Amino acid sequence: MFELSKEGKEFVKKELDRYEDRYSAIIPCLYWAQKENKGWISPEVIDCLAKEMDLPQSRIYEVAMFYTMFNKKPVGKYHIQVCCNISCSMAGGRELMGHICKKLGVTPEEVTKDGRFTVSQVECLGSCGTAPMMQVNDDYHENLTTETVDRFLSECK
Amino acid sequence: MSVVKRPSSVSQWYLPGIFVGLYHTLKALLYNLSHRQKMQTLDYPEEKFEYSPRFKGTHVLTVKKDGAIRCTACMLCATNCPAQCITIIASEHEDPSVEKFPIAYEIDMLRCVFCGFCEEACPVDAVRMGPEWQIPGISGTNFVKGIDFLAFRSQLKGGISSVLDDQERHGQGI
Amino acid sequence: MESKLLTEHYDKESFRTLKGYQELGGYEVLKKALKMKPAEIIATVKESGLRGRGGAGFSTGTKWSFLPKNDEDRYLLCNADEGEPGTFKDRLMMERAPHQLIEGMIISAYAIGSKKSYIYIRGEYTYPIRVVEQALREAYDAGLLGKNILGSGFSHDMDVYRGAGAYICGEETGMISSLEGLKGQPKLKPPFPAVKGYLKKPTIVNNVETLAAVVPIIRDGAQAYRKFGTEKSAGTKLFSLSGDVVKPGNYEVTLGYKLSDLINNEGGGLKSGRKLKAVIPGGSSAPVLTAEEAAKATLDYECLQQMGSMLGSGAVIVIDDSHSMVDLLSTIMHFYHHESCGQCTPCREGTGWLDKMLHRILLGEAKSQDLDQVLNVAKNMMGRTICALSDAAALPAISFVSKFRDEFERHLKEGFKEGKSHAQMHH
Amino acid sequence: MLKCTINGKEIEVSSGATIMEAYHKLQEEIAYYCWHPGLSVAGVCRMCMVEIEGNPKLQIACNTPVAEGMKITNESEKVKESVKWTLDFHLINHPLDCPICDQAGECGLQEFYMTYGKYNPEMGDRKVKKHKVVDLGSQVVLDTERCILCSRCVRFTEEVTKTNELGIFNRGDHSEIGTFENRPLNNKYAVNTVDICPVGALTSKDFRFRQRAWYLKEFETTCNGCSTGCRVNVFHNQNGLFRVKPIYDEAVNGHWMCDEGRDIYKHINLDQRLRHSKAGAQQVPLEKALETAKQALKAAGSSAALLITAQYTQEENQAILDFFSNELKSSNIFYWKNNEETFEDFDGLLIRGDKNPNTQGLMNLLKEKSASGSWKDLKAKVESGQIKTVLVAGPEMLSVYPDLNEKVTVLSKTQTIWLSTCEHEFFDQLSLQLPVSGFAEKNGTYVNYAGLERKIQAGVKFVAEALTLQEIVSAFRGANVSKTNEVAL
Repeated sequence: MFELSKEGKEFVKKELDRYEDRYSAIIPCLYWAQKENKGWISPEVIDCLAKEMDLPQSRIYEVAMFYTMFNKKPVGKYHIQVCCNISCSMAGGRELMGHICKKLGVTPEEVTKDGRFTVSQVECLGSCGTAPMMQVNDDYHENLTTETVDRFLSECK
Repeated sequence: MSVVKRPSSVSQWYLPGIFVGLYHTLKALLYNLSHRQKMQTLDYPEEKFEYSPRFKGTHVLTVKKDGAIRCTACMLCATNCPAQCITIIASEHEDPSVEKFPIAYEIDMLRCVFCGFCEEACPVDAVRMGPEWQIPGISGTNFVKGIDFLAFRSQLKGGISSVLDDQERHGQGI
Repeated sequence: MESKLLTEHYDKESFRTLKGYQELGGYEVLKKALKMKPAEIIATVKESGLRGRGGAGFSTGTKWSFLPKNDEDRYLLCNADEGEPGTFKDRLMMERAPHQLIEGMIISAYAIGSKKSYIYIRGEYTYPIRVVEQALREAYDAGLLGKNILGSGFSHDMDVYRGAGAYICGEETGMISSLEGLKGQPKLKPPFPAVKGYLKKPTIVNNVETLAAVVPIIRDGAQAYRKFGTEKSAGTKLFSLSGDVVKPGNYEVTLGYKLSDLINNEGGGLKSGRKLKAVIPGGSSAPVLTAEEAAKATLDYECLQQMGSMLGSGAVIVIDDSHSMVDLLSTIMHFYHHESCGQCTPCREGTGWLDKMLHRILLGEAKSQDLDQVLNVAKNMMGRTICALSDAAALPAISFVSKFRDEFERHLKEGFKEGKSHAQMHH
Repeated sequence: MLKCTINGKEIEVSSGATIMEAYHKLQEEIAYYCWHPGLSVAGVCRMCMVEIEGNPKLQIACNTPVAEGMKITNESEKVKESVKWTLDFHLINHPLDCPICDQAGECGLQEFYMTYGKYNPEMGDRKVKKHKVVDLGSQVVLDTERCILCSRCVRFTEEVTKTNELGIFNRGDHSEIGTFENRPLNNKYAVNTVDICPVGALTSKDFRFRQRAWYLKEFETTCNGCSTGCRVNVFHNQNGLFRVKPIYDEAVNGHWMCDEGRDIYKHINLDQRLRHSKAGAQQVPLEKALETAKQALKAAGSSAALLITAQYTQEENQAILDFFSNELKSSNIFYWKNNEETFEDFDGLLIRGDKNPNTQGLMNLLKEKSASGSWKDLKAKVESGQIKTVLVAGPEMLSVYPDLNEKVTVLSKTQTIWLSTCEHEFFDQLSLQLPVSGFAEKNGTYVNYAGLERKIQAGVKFVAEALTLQEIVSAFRGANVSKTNEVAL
C-alpha cells in the first residue's frame, strides 16, 4: 500500500490552500506522489491522494491518465525520453532511439532487467534548434550523437 | 373465330385407344429393362436427388470453427419471419468476446412456410436453408426442432461452418 | 536599424538576475507605467498594433478591451506551454530574461486591473521553471510584487503553475481547464475567456513574448514600436529557426523580414549541396510552403495569410530535398493523433484516421484514391470542433498532399527509400 | 421573449435560451447525442450543427444562444453533409455489433444513420480495440467500444447524483469511460445512465438480453414504489412486463427515477401473482369465494373489521370505506403503517422512506371517516375476541412490508379475507385469499406525498380472476361479477 510521507502530507495541505480552487492542487500533488512512488502513478497512489485531498478518485485518475508526464507503468531509474517530432526526426531522432533501444536491449516503454533504464518516444520537447535531443528524468541532453549518447549511458550508474 | 376440331371416328373407338397406350408402356418398359443406367428414377433412399444450393429446405444453424453455433440470438430472423415460427431465448456467454448466444433456438417446422426470409435477415450467416426437405413424423412427433436438430443432426456431419468467423470478423476490423 | 527590442541583453549572464536586470534599465518602465492610468496603457498597446505572438495573432489591445468594465476580479494568465512543434523561443526568453516577462506581466495586470496572475509553463521545462520561480522570489523580496507595489497602491500576486505534458494545454481554454485542475480539455466558446474564463471569472491569456513586448512599447511609446515591422504587423518577433539549416536557433527580426534572408543570413543557409524543398513557416499547424513560395514570402501575418499559410508561433522549419514529405506528414499526423484531447468526435476520430492512413501510405500499402480520401477527411474535420486542433491537424495534411502530390504518387509507386523497417519504428 | 425562425417556422423562446431548446420546444427534428435537457451542455458530439443566416460557419445548436430575428435551418445541404461526416467519424471505430447489443432498435446511431448516414463506409483501416463487457457495478454493464464519449453519464454522476464515479480516462481516440477500481457505479440512480446513454455502451444487467426493444409495447403510468409518484413508462408484451423507464415530469421526478422503482414491474408478472382465490391452501372458484366472503362480512355486520394499507388507489379506498361504513355500519377501520422508523426519510432527490404510493390519499379519507385505528388496536381486539371477521386490503409490494409474518400469524386465528396481488406461502394459513389486480392492471389515482394526483392506467391484464376493490365491493352488493377469462396483453 502506498502512503505519502510526512512532508508529502504537508505539501498536499499547502498546495490545497495555495490555489483558488482545491482541484488545481491535483497536478502538483500527482508530481510529488510520482516522485515518492519511484517515478510512476499506481492506483494505490491515486487512492491515497483521494483520501488525503478529499477529492473524488475518478477526477484524480482522469488527470493522471490524461497527461503524458505521469507514468502509468513502472519506469527505470533513468527515464530516457527521446524526441521524434518534426525537426528531431529530420535530424535522425528515430535512428537515435533505435540505437539506444538496441544498446540497452529493451523495447520502448519497458524497464531494463536491472531496473535502471526505460526508453520512450515523446513528442516535441521545445528544443528543435538543438536537434536531435532527449530528456532524461528532468534535464535536457541536446545536440546528441551516438557517441555522446553512449558516453552518457555508460556514466549512468 | 376459332373452329373446334372434332376427333376422327376411328380414334373414338375404345379398343384401339387401349392398344396404343399399352404399346407405349411396353415400349418404355422394354427400353428401361435394357438400358438400366439411363433410367431417370432414383433408388430412393439409397440415391438422393442433389438439390441446388439455393434450394430452400430444412434449416441449418451454422457453427463456428470452435464448434459453437454461430447464432448470436439477435432475433432478426424471428422478427423477419412471416409465420413467426422461430422462438429464441438469449443468454450471457461467459467468454466476453462472444457475449451473447442462444440457449434455445426453436423452429416450428409445421408453421414454417420455407420462404427463406430468416436466411436473408441473418447478419452473420448463422441460419441457412439446407438442401433436404424430408422431416418425417406422425401426429405424435414433436415438429418444433431445437438446436441439436438444426445444427448437429447426423446429415450435417458435425455442423456446417459459417462463412463469417469471429477471428476473421475482428481481424478485418469490421 | 537595430531590431533587438527584447533580446538585446540576452547574451549577458547577469540579465537573468534581478540586480543585473535592474542595472540594464529593468523595472524603470514599471515605475513609469504605475504612474500612468490603466486605460492609457491599454490605449498605448492597442495603438502600437501589437498582435498575439503565441499563434493566433489577435490584436492584444483589442483582446484586453473585451474585459467587462465592472470591478469583478479578473486573472492574467501567461501561456508558456509552447507545445507547437518547432517552437523554442519562450524557453529562451524564460531562461535568459525572466524579469522581462515578470515586468511585462505586472504592467499588463495593472492595465487590466488583475490582482492575480499565473505563468503556466509546460511540465518538461524543468530548468526554465526553476529560473522563473527564482526570479519571482527575487521580485517579491524587492517589493515588486505582493502588497502595494512600489508604493503605488496596486498589489498583485504572481505564481508559476507547472503543466504535465499536453499540447492541447497551449490552447487558451485548454490551459484554463488545466489550471482548474481538470483534464486540459478546451471549453465551449461562448462564453469567451475574457467574459468567463478561469473559475468563471474574466481572464486574459497572453503568450510569453506578447507580454514581454509590452515593456518596450510602454518604454518607447507606441509610435517607436510601430517603426518596426509592416503597417498591419507592427514590431519585432522571435523566430525559432530549425531543420536543415547550418545555424538553427532563435533570431529576433522585424516583422516583414524576408523568409529567405532569415534562412540564408541568420540561419547560415542550407547544409552544403542541398536544395530547399519546403518551409513550414509557423510551426506544425501552419500549411507548408513550397520552395518557390518560400522565396517570395515575408515574415508577417498578412503575407503568409495570402499564401495560404500563417505566421503562427514563428517556428520556421526548413526542409531540404534529402527528406521525404510523406515521412514528415506521417510524423505530424502521429503527433496530432497523440495530442488530440478526445472531446470532439471529428477531431478525436479524424486525427486517428489520418494517422492510420498516412502510416499506411508511408508503408506504401495504399492507392492514389487514399490520397483523395486524406483530403476528404481533412476537409470534413475542419471548422467543426470546439478548438482549432482539428484545423491544425487538417491544414498540414491538405497542404502537404495537394502541394506535393507528385511526390506522394511517386512514393506510392516506388515505396520508401529507407525501407519499411524505418517507417514501422515510427509507431 | 425572442423571436426566431427555425426551418421556416416562427417560434418564440425566452431570452438566453439556446437554439437546441428552441428546436426541442418546436419538436423539430435535429440530430444530437451529448445534449440532454436535464444535464449541462457539453457540446462534444458536434452533431447538432445548424446554419444561421449571415454566419458562414456552422454553429452547434446546443451552445449557441438565440438572438432576435435569427433565421436558423438544419435542412440545408451543408448541414446534412456535416452531420453525415460527423456521424461517419462516430462510426469508424464503432464495433457494429448490433446483433448482440441490447440497444439495437432504439440506438441513436441507428436512428440518425437512417436519416443522415452514408451508405458505403470508407474507413479501411483497423479499428481501435477497447474493453468490452466491463462490470461497472451491480446494475450496469459497460462496452467502451460502442461508447461515443458523449459524456452524458459522466455529467449525470457529477451533477445529479454528485457521486462522481464515472470519468473519461486516457486521451484522443483511446479515451474510455470507466470507474476507478474500488469505486463501482453503485449509487441508487445508476440505471438512469443506461437510459440517457444514446448508444449501447451502458446496458442494464437486469434487462440484459431478455428482450428485443422492438418486441416491446409501452404504456404510461405512475410508479407505486414510494410516495414520490414518478411518471414512468412500463414496457411489456404477451410474455410479461420487462422494464420501467422514467418520463419527463416537471412537477415530480424531472428526467430521472430511482433504481428501486425499476423493479416494480417484477411483481406484476405471472410467476409472482396470486392467480386464484384460495381457502387456506385449497383453490376455490371465484364466485364461491366471493359468496362466502359476503356472507361472513354480512354476518359480522358492524363487528367486521377492515385492515387497509396505503397501496390502493383513491377510488378503491373510497369504495371499500363506504361499503364498511354504510352497508356494514362498522367503524372498525384500521390503518396498517409499514416500517415506521424510516417513514419520514428522504434522500434529497427522489427516494422517500414512505414506500406506499397513496398514503396521503388514504389519510384524507380516513380523516373523513374519522377512523384512527392502527394495527395495535386491531390486534388487541382480535386477541380479546371482540372482532371475529377481518377484511385485509393487503399490500401489493410484499417486499416493503417486512412485518407481514406477524400480521398473518395473528389474523390466522380469526376468519380473515386477505386481498393480495402476489402469492405468498404465509397466506395459506388464512381462511380466504382473493386475487387483486396490480397497479399496471387498473385505472385510478394515487395522491403523492405533496398531495398531487398521479394517474395510473390499466396497461395489461395477466390474471383473469384479479379484481379491483370496486369490483369486489360491487360483488358484495350482489352484482354478478362474471369474470370471463379474457386476458388483455
